[in-house]
Amino acid sequence: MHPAEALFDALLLLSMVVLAWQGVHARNMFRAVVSFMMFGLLTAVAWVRLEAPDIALAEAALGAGLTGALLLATLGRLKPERRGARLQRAAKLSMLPWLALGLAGTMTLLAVTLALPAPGLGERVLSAMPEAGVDSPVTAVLLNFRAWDTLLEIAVMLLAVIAIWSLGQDVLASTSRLPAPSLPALVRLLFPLLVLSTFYLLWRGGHGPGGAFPAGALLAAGLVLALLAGARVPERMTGAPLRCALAAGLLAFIIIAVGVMAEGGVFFAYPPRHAPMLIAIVEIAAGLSIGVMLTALFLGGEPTDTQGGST
Amino acid sequence: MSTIAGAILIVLGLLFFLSGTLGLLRFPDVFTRLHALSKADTLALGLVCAGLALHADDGTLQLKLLLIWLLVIVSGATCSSLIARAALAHGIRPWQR
Amino acid sequence: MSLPPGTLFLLASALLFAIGAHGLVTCRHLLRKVLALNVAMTGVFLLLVTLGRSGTTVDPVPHAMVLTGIVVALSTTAVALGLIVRLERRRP
Amino acid sequence: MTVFYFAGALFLLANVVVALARVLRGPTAADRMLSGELMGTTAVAVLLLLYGATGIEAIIDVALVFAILAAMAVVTFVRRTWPEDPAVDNEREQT
Amino acid sequence: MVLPPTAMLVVTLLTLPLATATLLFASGRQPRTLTLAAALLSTCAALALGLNVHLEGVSVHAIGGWEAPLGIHWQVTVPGAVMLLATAMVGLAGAVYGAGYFVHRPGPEGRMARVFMPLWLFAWGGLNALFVAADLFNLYVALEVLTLASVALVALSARRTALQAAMRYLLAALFGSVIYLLGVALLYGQYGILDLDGLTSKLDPKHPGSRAGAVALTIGLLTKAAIFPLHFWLPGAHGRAEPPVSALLSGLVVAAAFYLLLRLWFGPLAGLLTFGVGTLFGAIGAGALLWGGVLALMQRRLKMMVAYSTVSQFGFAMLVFPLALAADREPVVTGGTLLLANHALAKAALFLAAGSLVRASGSDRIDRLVGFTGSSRWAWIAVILAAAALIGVPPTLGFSAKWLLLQVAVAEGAWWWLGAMLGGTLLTFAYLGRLLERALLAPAPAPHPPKLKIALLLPALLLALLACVMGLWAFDVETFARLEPGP
Repeated sequence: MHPAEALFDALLLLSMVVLAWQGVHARNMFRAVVSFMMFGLLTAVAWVRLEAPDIALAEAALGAGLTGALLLATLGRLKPERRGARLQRAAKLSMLPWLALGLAGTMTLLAVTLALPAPGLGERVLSAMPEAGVDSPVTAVLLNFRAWDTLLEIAVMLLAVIAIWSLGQDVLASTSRLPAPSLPALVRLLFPLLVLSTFYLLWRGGHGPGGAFPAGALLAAGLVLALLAGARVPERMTGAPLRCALAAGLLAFIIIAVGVMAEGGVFFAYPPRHAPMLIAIVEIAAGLSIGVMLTALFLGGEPTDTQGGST
Repeated sequence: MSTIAGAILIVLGLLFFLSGTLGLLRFPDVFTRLHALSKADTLALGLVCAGLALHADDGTLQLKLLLIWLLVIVSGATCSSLIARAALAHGIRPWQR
Repeated sequence: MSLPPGTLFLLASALLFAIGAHGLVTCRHLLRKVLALNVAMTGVFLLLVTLGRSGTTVDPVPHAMVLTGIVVALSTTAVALGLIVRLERRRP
Repeated sequence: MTVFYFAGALFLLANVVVALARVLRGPTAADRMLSGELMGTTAVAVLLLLYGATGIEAIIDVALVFAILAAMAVVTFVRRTWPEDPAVDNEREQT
Repeated sequence: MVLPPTAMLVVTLLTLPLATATLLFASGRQPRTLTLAAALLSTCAALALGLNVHLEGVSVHAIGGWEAPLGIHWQVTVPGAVMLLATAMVGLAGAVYGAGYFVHRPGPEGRMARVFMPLWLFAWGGLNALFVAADLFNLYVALEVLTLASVALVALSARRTALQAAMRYLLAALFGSVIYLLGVALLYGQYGILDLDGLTSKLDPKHPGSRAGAVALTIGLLTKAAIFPLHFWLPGAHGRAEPPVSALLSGLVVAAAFYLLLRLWFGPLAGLLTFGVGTLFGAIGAGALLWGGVLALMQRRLKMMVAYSTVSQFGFAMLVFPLALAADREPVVTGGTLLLANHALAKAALFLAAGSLVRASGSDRIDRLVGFTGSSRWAWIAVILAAAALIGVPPTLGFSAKWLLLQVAVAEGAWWWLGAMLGGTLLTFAYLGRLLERALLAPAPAPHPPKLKIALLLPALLLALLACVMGLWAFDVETFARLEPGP
């Protein structure tokens, strides 16, 4: 490895650590959130350095897009005086023992991890790839070898939407009334691009980095941008259609997982002839559903008819 | 030939990034900083894209680079206008000597 | 360089985990606690992927695990943020 | 050539670290947001240079995603975060 | 009678609750008959599965036909089957109770009723997924399903206190998840596999990597199980939630995390269970017994008392570890599993009955509870039966579990742990006795206590009865011998 490369890694990781500290402890809440968002951006670069483009894509789409939007929107919903409570001197002192404990833990952790041999399952995945039904190893692991994990994960996401909706319907934030003439134009340009790239990533997922999660995140980013620009959830879409779109991913997953039992009697065992098609169906359903679910998470409450389909 | 030209473009781009940062740090208020940053950065990224496009020999790739640049131009312009309008609405007055 | 290739990333992941865990315990503001949790999560994810890289072939299983983990972390974060906003509205 | 790209990426990273001072100093929220913008653009450039160094094509896709979403944070900030009442300003909050 | 194959039953148990919950959410309506039918069907599947395990023993299923290190396994062990059964009982009882407890009406008043059932089914599915999982990362995802469902259930009433408790619970649970995941990463870096069986055969207790991984996994699970010093989030979450929710959380969600602790420490990590580790766990358990018991004794509110009782009871369960230091681990694991099952049934019954009593009394102060009159009488009977099971009065399941553990302690000469067990039992007797004494001997004057619906009485009664009757079945030593831990 060339010194410039090592130096790049060192600086990247150092700034990540500094930003992480800022993101947690910055005196001003807004500063903390902005630092955390920057931390997310650099994390995506770190994934690229670790030769994990799949994760980098997901992190870029979620970190640069949705997590930031979610945090900023939350910050806007909190009352301003609660944003930046300054740390008292005593509170700062009481942090010290914890800090010492944390450093000791870090050292132990580091010593342990350096001694790990890290054998991994790479070879096994490679040897099973011909029967996987897709060309991309990560997609094969996600949607075939460990598909049960992914099903539960989609359940977690749907559960998060249900959980937020179950908290009541009273916190839909009002959009700022500042004039923003350029915004609709931007969204009109970006929205089709985002939808296009969603499908591009879904298509790519079969043989390269991409797949349902980054694609869903991009779709959600497009929808959220549209909402921010003042678009409204159409009233006829708010009730059952929206709920069905949210539930579609998990339902499709369950139906296919159980449905393939008709052929071989084994849960989630795609019959080899149909494996590519079934995986593609699961991926598309999951991707679109994830997009809608992420948008719902951003909305932070169930859009209701009584509020005129507010944003 | 194109290798050297590309490298020169990239180096130029990096210098424009530096100038943008200098502006961000040294200029006195939001509006001037915005001014320095958005212009310098957009240009800088354009130069880097152009340099890389010279190095690449793949049409799709060059198209993607162009797309990246266009996207950054559009969003940079929109964001500058949004931030400036918001700052004005918040009663931040432009700096005067 | 004499260090093994992943050392820097391992060091960073350990530090990130420590920062997150420490922040979770010491911070008062709920939003900070949530951010700290996310930082700690990122530390664990970095650890997983760095470990997956040190073998002879690139191991896709940690990549898949991290992708799953990122989505789970985002979902839980969204729920936490929703709760924080609701708590704020119910402030007496 | 690889070294050239890495040196360029290193330079950009150092550049952005210096710009972090604006996040710390503020003074207004808009200033902090601006350096966030800078970070976004720089990250795209860093990714492009990393692509030049390694030749992994997926990196361009990551950069593309960054470029598409570059406006997202600022739009959310302007539309949702900055309170409309000018009396509640970030500057005063800090003290 | 021909039973469906175990694999079919497992698939039913896992997908039926999830699919029903998703459909309920998508339709936006809550047809009571449909939800109760789904609950009943799941319960039947669990019963059949239990019978299958009893007849055929432990079974393993590779999902998607991918064998272990690459794919994920489901593993139906005997303790897992016992917990699946307990989950089904509590799940059905809670579903019936919830149907009677919440107001079913369109509009904002009916919100809780609309939201309760999907969340309840998600939690049920998460629990089932957890009890059959045999893979470290799969366990993590299942734990997250369970956590999010539980948090949403705690926040169900949307009152400020409930929201606070939910937030606290969420943060604690996520902290546990992060540390658990760190342990998974460390073990994966050490051995390159995630399935529990493979780890059991590969784990080298000497290596620092396995030790650090074990520590991380354990701290994560201890937080999620609210074991003594990390119990801070439990009383609020369990005491302030709605009664059926408290029943599920106290009876099963906490027990699920503890079950995992058992599964790991008597599975892959068994080589690490040295004298020091066992003693540390025992000391934690004894501390929890005391601390939880004393605080339960001091509570004035009924549900808070029951919640602190959970802290204390899990201290009891922690004593399993030092007792297992002896050569023979089988009776200890059996005792621990029975203890969890007994606690699940009895505590759920106690919380359900407590909810009915609070509704009848209009207050949850112990000294304002209605006496042994009218329809509240049946709730009191459930309380008495559940209390008997928790204390461990002879024919109950609690007695069988404690008797097994006592025998081991006596055989080993572990007098310290014996003392802790007796002390804990006495404390349990003291706080439950105080409840019964206050309410039955000096009841608050309640001229016209409202009549309670049968849906609010029957589930608690049946659960408590079950906890008592199962003791008769479990006391048969022949049955014990079959309850060996997983392979």
